[in-house]
Amino acid sequence: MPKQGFQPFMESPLHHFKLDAEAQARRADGRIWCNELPHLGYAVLRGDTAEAGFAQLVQQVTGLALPLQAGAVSQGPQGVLMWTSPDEWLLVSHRQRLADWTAQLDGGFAAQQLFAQTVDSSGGLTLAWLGGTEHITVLRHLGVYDFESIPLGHMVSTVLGKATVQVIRLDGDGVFVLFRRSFADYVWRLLRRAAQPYGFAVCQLEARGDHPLFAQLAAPRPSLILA
Amino acid sequence: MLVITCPYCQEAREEEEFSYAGEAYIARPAVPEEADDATWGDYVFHRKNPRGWHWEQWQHVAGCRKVFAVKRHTVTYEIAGSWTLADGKALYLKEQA
Amino acid sequence: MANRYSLWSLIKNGLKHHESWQPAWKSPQPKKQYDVIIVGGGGHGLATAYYLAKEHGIKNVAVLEKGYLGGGNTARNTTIIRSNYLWDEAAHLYEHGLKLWEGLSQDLNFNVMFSQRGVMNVGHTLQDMRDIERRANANLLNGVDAVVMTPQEIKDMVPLIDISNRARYPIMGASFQPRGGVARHDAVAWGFARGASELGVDIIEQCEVTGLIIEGGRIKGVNTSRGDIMADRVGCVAAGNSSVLAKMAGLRLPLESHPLQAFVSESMKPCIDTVVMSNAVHGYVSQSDKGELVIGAGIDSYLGYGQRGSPHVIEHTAAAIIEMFPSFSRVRMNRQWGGIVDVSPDACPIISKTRIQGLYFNCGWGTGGFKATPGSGNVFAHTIAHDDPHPLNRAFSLDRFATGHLIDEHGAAAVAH
Amino acid sequence: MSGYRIHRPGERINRQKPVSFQFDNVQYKAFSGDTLASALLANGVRLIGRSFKYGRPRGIVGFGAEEPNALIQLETGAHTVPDLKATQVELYQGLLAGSTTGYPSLDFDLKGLLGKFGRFMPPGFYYKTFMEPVKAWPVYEKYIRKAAGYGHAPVLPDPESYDHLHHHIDVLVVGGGAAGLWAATLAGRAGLKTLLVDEQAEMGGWLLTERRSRIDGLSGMDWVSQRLAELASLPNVSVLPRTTAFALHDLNLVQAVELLQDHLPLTERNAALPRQRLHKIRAHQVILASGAIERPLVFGYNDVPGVMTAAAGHSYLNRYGVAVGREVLVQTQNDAAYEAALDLAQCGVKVMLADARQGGAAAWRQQALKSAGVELLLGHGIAKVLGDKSVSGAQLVKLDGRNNQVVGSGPRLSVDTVLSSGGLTSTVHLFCHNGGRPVWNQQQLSFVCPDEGRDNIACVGAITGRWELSEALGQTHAAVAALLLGHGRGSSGNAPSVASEEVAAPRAIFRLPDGKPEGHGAKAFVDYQNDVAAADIHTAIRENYRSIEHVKRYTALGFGTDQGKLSNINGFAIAAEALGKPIAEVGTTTYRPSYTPVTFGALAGPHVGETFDVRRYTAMHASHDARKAEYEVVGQWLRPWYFPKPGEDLHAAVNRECLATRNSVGVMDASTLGKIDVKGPDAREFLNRIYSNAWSKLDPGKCRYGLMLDENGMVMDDGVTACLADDHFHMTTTTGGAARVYSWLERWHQTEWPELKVRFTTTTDHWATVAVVGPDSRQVLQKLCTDIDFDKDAFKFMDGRSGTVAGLPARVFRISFSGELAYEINVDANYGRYMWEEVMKAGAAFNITPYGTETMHVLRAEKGFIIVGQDTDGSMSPNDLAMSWAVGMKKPFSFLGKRSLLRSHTAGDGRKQLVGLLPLDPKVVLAEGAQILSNTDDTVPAAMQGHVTSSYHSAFLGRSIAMAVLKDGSKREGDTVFVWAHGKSVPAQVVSSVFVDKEGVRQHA
Repeated sequence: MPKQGFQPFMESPLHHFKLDAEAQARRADGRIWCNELPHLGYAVLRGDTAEAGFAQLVQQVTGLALPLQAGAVSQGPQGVLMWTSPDEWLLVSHRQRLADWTAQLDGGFAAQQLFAQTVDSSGGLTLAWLGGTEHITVLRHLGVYDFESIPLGHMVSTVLGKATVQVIRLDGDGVFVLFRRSFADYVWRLLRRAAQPYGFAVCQLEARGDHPLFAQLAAPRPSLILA
Repeated sequence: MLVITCPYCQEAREEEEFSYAGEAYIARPAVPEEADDATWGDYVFHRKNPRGWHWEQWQHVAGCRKVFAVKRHTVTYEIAGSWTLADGKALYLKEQA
Repeated sequence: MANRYSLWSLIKNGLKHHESWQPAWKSPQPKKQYDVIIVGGGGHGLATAYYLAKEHGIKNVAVLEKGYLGGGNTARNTTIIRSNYLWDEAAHLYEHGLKLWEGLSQDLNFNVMFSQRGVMNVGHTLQDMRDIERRANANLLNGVDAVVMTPQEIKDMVPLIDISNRARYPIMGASFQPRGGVARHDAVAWGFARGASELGVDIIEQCEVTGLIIEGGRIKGVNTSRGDIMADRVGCVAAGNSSVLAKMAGLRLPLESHPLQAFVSESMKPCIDTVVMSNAVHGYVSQSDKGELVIGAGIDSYLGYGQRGSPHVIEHTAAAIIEMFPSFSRVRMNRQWGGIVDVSPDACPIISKTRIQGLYFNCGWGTGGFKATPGSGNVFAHTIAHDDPHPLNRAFSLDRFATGHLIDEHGAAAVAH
Repeated sequence: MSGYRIHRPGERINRQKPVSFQFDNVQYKAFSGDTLASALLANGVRLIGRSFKYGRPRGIVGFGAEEPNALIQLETGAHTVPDLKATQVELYQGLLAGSTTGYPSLDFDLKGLLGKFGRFMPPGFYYKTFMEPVKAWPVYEKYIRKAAGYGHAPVLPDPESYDHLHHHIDVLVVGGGAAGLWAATLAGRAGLKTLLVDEQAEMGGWLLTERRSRIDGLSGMDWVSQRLAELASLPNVSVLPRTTAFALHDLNLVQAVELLQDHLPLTERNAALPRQRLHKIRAHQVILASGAIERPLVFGYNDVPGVMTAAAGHSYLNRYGVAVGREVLVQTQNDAAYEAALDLAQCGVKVMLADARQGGAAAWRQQALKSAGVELLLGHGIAKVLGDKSVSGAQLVKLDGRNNQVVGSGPRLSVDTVLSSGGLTSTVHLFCHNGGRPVWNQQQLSFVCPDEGRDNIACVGAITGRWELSEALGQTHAAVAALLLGHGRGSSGNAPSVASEEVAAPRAIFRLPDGKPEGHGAKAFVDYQNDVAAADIHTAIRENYRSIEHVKRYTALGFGTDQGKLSNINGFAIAAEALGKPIAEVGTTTYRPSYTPVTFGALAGPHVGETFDVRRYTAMHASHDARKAEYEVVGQWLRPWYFPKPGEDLHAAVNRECLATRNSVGVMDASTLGKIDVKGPDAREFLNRIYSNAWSKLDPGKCRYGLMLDENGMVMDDGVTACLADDHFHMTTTTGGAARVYSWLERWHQTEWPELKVRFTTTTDHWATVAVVGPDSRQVLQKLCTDIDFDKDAFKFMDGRSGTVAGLPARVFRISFSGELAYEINVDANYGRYMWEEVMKAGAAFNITPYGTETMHVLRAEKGFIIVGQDTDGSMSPNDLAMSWAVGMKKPFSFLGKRSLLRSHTAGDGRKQLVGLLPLDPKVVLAEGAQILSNTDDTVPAAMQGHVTSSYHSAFLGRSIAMAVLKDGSKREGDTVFVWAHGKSVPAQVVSSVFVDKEGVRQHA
């Protein structure tokens, strides 16, 4: 429990752009709509799929099947689990839930003596949602990857300008762009610049009941912040 | 400009996602202390640098971060294939023999 | 010199409709036997032959070129000449070259248009400035001219440069070598070819070396596309192709051959009167006498003998130039090209005997070869003539990669070019 | 007044939209749809520039990318652009343009006077003179430079923007002429993702000019409209006009630049849109339909304003409604030029046609000309053109039928315009950019692309030497059908039907003879832009510049901004004649990108200004801004350098920050240090191999400083690594080295020791790190944290603890880069700013003082701690740094770089080693980068002993201190050396590099 008097506050990597101040309800115009999903929980999951029990434990704890195909994303109302490398995955969920999951996972790995671990990256990563009819074109302005070809339920790790990003496509509506905290300022400026010809607007993002990522937006309660 | 297939991401990607990691399968002397200065210097500095087919390493820095082997022609830039380091080594050794 | 160039020769020949000009160099059939064979008809090879004949009296020399003279990096560089290197050995070697440049047009009676407009290395960080101070002081104590400039002094000399804090990497200062500059690259090869030919050297174009003839650990000659040619001493000056030649002798070299790209703008009225280089933002620029901005890009990371690199490297360089010169954004690239540079681990050349008696290598100049052309040929000629390195290139032998006595110019801010 | 408007059916200008523009400060009127060139011609302006070498008057020769002469300066101020070709500038209301040559004026040019001595300026004359006196060269050069060059570089920052767009498609078609349109139609119908680009504002290519042919019963332009309508209806096809494919790279990566707004008046440009866009296109299949360009013939004074290509004269007439002259001589060696003559004659222009062929063109063409009243002179060629600043006539000669010789004099014609056609030259540039070679076609007299193209590159239409529309479309249909089959698609429809016509073969003549030996008669120009005349090529070869590359480089043939589009083949042919070789053997020079010039801005795209490079900020940045920090760029990071109070300069601020830290407590943002999570059963073994020191015995809860060497034995990075659990470590690296080290670990693990069970995960961004430093730091921590025991024996120096700080889970390490009692608090970076502020609150009572990198540097220097990259330069071994204590030579595994430390030179004497220096005058702060001499003798070359790597005024010691590397430094304590910078040398004493608290009492407090 927090010591009396402390009132910790969080600042997301894009905090300094004060996006909420300019956020507006999304409209179906030609513009690019974008905003950050702040304060989600992220954990890098490392493990060996050849080790019996690893995949099962992950499924059992998170309810998400361990994706084994390159770029595959498994999703559920409680979050997503993405393949990032043959022995590496990224878990994204609500901060509190993620903290619970990682505690259980690391406990389980230790108990079963698996060569596996989780690494909390909640402070180091953030997600932006990018939508609008031309949102793929915006990515095409900035990156060499064939973004039009990303299948639903997949993510690709590539470069936008000089930053490494992961682009996650869950539906046809838009994409989620994942990037590191210290690159956030650069990536945001890059996206804003590329979107200029179409018009760029910050949209309100609210927690959506069962969406694998929007659902995780529910503001962490103060007691949860401390986890 | 190069298009390289990452054997782990199982997809052809643009060069900008990778970083070149030098000649592949350079054997580090098992007991460096037993190698004389010349042998050690050869290992550290000397390279095949062929005008033709070259076994080299690339790291998918913007992707899975894995290092893998690529057989590439240094004049035409044609790529014969890319393999995990382990798979490539077998082929490489067969070629050398 | 029979066919001496001067204003009078121009007038004389002009009156004769330029019908009585003599060939700048002769193109004889290769002889069976020479005292020395130089493999590689680029600037360095031709300079080596010239100095062998001129300073060591060895005139029975053949220069073998697989293509046309000066068709390699001599034709593909950005013509920058300077000697402000960090380490004593490098500074002395390049300064020797610079001194030769200063009298070269007269020595060769061929105007290589060596223009001592100065070379400026700008610094963008506190560490850049420490490195600049270190190098400038080392230069001065080595007899190499060097000045450290403030941003305002830079602006006064190069009005189009941006010294404001708008820049992503604001300019904090620069080192400047007034005696540095640029030259007409092709002319250097032609001038040395003409000079060497005049002294009796055989210059053989379209003659590719396909093998080295070695008996009992001694070089005997070379196999070529125009037959075998014998000689007890063979000097290889093949830049990007050095490793290929070394392989013919069963040698390995500490070299990697990479593409190095460059490009020029359209021809404009004079707008930069010196050479500006920045290692931090990876771009360097000067303006040719013809009015083109001559811009060097970075080395492509991968091995490549294709004389072409990846376009994103050129794009990055264009961005770097705009970063320093925002107004050049509207200037247009007219032509781009690539060369093959042979890069050594310590960014310093190899001018060395080998374990094969009579076989010598001069390579590993990386991006720094053009500026060294006369100096390189001069000391290499000495090395071949005496079968013993010139004091200035003793430190640049192959054995440094075994002893660890590297001359690591990477330590200097001016590692590149 | 020569040129004038003529109404032409189907002209591409809009007479309803008159526009006015300025050239050289004179107002003119023209129409929307004009190019600057057509507008100038319509206004009778002929003199556009002065030539490069001789200052000869020059006018417009071509009508597109091939134009060598009409290089103009567009607009002024921030929007100015140098060297645009007037033939490619789309006219807009209020356009401002000016000539780029001519001094003092275009009309009266001094270089023009000099040019009268042109006969004394052979190719390479620069190389042959200006050598004496030596000192004079800079003066000569000053004027040579002034005389050269066309437009002026802009001096103001570019107000417009640029971007990039990446394409991954099935088929790219380059060229929107008949062949390209048909190729795109077939690919589009087959459902392939297809992109069609053309450099012009309008698709149609030669059909925009040529009006007689009927395709599938339609007029050329109606057929074009039909094609465009169909392409627009196909969702899988995009069509980009004003888009020039300028480079083709390996694996069909094509760069193309689209001019989005250059055709708009400055006031009408949309600031939200880029001026130009660089398209980077990956196409499985490239179809080159880039057509061909008509080259002129080479004859005496063929550069007088008023001499143009026949295709240009034809295009100005039909596309822009401009007759280029009133009395026109057309000189040709092929049939095509008859078309131009016919159209001009039908517009009432007095036309004469001289044909180098005895037989002339196909009978039906000759008949058509005669009935249009055109006088035909068969077997004639122009010996020289008359006139100075404008054509006034031409002297013809009779030509021999077989070898190119003069057999008699011809008429002297009085004309105001000369159009010449030397046949067509295929536009093979892109095909050759990455190694393709064109082949010589002796029937069509051009280097052409082979019909079979090459891997995934198809060549269709005139680029293959098919000049006749019927043949071009037939070959296009066949080639594309074959290609579609290769993609498993059938092609629908038949080749468009075009009536084929009888054509007489062109004559293989390039340089029209004038009856005199080359060089004796009137200058006959091959390359207008570089003033290369036919005689110059002969001279170059006479001087043994025999390789075509030598000819090019010695004479500058084809080196201009037109890239030799008009001159190359004529040049090769003349060289071939001089060498007595067939043209095919002479070959071509290398074709290099770009096909036409491209702005640097388009190449750079969005990667300029604030997005030129990544700028990385820590989570606490807002707090530093609030405290008015000055920043230092470290790698991509922006780090606080110092925190000046009002009125303080760097030194005042740093002195204050240092004293506060040593005497009470300071605080620093250490978030930028690289952090890597290292975990696995073999983690220790891995650290043993990658670090020079030993890790086997480091207990959980303990930290250790580690040195990383490269295989060459030199220090590449350092940092403190904490043991969290037996198999789990928290590694830190330098700020600048983080990415390199992370990659370094992965590469060694994956390539050399894959059997080791260990994994690395970067946590640099996850942890925000606050360093609390100074004697009072313990009390500050105690105010923030209750669940960690900070007792000096419970939580020792180099211990690490996990606990709750300011209510947050945190990793706290008691490590010190200052020699003081110090703690580093690591928390989830989302709380970084919060933690910083909490520390500031808790420290208020102790006057806690934020400090930046400069104070950090001073504090560590007082302790003799190195900074990799400042005190090392890639040539320093651990022993050189007097850090052999950090080298575990006894470790079982031969760690990276160990063997190199044993090499004769690396292990030998005379190496430079780290020492401390105390200037004898304590007020003097040595210059960083100053060199060290053993005595005051600085005669060059001086024997340098080393250099100063770090130097500061130490407020704590009240004197200056420095660190340096010095030859055999370890043995020279007590020596006096002389520190030399810019001619001044300062005596200093060699001392240990630890200046403060040698016993380390403070950090153990």
